[in-house]
Amino acid sequence: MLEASNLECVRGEKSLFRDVSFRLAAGACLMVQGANGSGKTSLLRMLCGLAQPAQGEIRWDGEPIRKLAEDYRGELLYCGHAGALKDDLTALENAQISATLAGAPVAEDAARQALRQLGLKGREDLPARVLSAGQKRRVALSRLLLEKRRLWVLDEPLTALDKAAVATLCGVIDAHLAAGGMAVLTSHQDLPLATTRIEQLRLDS
Amino acid sequence: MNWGSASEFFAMGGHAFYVWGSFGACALLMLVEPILAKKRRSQALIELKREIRANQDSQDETTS
Amino acid sequence: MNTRLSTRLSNWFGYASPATFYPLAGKMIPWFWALAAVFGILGLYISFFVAPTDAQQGEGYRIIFIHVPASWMSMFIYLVMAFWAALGLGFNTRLSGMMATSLAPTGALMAFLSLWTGALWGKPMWGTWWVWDARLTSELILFFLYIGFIALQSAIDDPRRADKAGAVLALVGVVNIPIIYFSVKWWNTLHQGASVSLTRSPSMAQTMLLGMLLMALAFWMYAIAVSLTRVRAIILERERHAGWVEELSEVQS
Amino acid sequence: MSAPAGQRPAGSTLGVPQEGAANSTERAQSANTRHPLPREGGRGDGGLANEPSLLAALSAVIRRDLLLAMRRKSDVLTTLFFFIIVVSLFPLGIGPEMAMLRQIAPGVLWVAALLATMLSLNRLFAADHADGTLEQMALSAVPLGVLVTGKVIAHWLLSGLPLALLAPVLGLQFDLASGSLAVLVVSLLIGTPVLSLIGAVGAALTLGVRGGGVLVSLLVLPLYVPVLIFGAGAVEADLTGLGATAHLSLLAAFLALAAFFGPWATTVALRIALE
Repeated sequence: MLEASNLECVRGEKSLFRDVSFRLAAGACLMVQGANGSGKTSLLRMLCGLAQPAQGEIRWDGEPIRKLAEDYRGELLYCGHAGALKDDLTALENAQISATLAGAPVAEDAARQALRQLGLKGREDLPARVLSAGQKRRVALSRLLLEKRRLWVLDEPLTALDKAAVATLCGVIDAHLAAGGMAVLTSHQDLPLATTRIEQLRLDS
Repeated sequence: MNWGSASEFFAMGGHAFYVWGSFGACALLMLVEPILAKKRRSQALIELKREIRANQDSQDETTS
Repeated sequence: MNTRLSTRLSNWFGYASPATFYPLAGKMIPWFWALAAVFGILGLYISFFVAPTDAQQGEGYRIIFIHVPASWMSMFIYLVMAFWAALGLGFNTRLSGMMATSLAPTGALMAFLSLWTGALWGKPMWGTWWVWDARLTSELILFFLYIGFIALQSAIDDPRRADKAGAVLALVGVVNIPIIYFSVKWWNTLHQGASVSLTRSPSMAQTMLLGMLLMALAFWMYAIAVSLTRVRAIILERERHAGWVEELSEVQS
Repeated sequence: MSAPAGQRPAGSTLGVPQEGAANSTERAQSANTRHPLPREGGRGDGGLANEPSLLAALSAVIRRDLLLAMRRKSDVLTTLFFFIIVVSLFPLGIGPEMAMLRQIAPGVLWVAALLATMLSLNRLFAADHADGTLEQMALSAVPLGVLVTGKVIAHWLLSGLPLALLAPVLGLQFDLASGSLAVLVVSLLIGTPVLSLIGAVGAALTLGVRGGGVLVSLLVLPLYVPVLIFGAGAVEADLTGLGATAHLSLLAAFLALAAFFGPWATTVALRIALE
């Protein structure tokens, strides 16, 4: 279970948000909403432990995430604005290498399977340089299928994706939640999820 | 006492340039540094006041 | 309970401290100036009027009364700076980062003075402005380390990141300074370079030591006074949106 | 659970705190682990932090960086040619007397090696920072220090090692005897990893900072002084017939020290840069 209590985010000298608290249990999904610059990405980076909150605490299964360090990171998958792809590597190499760097190496077959599932059949061995923005995004999202993590933190996962890909992605997220996973998402578009356990968090006020 | 006269003192046995060069540079820098530090503080104060006044002005406009 | 205590402690360090420290520093600064003046006058009196003329070096040796204290202070300030930096990194205290930032220019000044006076001393003694003496060379590298610290901090816009990055650099520097010093010393002995050595009769050495100590105390008090002045400026710059700053009498007037 | 909960999501009422995951029948498929997901993969019973996977991650980083360098060879070659050109310029500036050249050879080769290493330092983390890979590394279940060590080793393999292998050829330009050439290679082999390790700290500190490229040399070059002294000193000691063992063992001591502290400091600096 992911818990956040009284988080405050300070950027420069400005306080972006304060007193943000929530609990996220297994199988539930948190949609973070807010205008540009309201601190959505900052909150997500905080939840990952990349940034420290100015106030408050984030706990995973009751333990502060700072204390858990690698144990927490082993439960976590973060997908940010940058896709962490190397232009000079093929889609397949990118998928395999990022899984290995995350600490969960995958076999080539599994990686090919995941890329195919995301509609990249036939492009597995092309360098990422020649892929379109949407295709790159799909390669980046293949990590969702390859790394077995309980908590997904996805920052604008729908950016550059077409309708079919959005549907696929929603199916993947639904399956994850149904299996007892958790997800924290930001999105400017509507996310047609099947699950009913969606909680909203607004950062504006 | 080492010195017979003031001129002897300033001559430093022929090493005036080196001795006074050292002590002079030291005195000069140790005067300049605190002045710069104080200036930095007064600069910060001026900016602060300006900012506060600007905030007050904009508040007055919204209330009136 | 425990975590609540630690957050309260870090709150105290992190927020209350600059607010309480700012007026406190303001009250302390004149005292340190007074101490610096007293020690300085005493030290200068000894270095010019009590200490006798040197048999070999004539009057030129009097430079030692500022050269040695400046060298001492340049090293000491680096240690103090690294201490504050480490404290800031370890406990996330904001004031200690500001202290480290405000000490760096004074440390660089001391290192520069040490090099300057070293050169002016070297010319009449060895006939050249610069010798690759172990101590002078290490002092030069220490000066570079200060410059690096200041350059790094001024290149980073976010003050908290600047504090932390500076802290890592200062700590790496502190580990390296002894290694650099001994390497340079070894290199110096291998190349039979010149070395500053002073052998004096015990009574002479004692007067000199007293003079250097008094001057070092004066430099020390000066460094405290000037860095406190600077840290007050830094506090105002960084905390300008904190409520307590707007309530200060010097801001109100 | 005394912790204050602000907005309590509707979904969380289903999940019992703490062991909630295991209680749910729906999620009891993998009862042997606390991991509720059916796709059970590389992560076993929480025992990820065992040695084989750390080594696997280390070698994966090294292989990745080497692979990337192979796909873009010009970066590595630029550094090498810089080294060659700088070293070749010295005789032109100083004059062709062999006795003089022999005397300055160790210093020239070592200073050129320092500068060439500096040149490649900027690229060490910049690309990974720009495309988000560094963030993913910081979030990996593998300790960041291990991944950083891998990157530093790869940096050495791509900058220090080629320099060390190229140095004897350049040493011939300076009329060094074969014994001195061997000492030069050994000193570079031991010394250049230290340069990579210290340089990584500087590169991490200046990551994404204004004027980072120039700044990193300002930060790092003073710290290179001991390596320069003992690296060049080793060759010089051999030239004067004193034997280079003492110098080389001190260099090795520096290497041990840098290998111990370097990755740790780099990790701290990287986390600061990412925040």
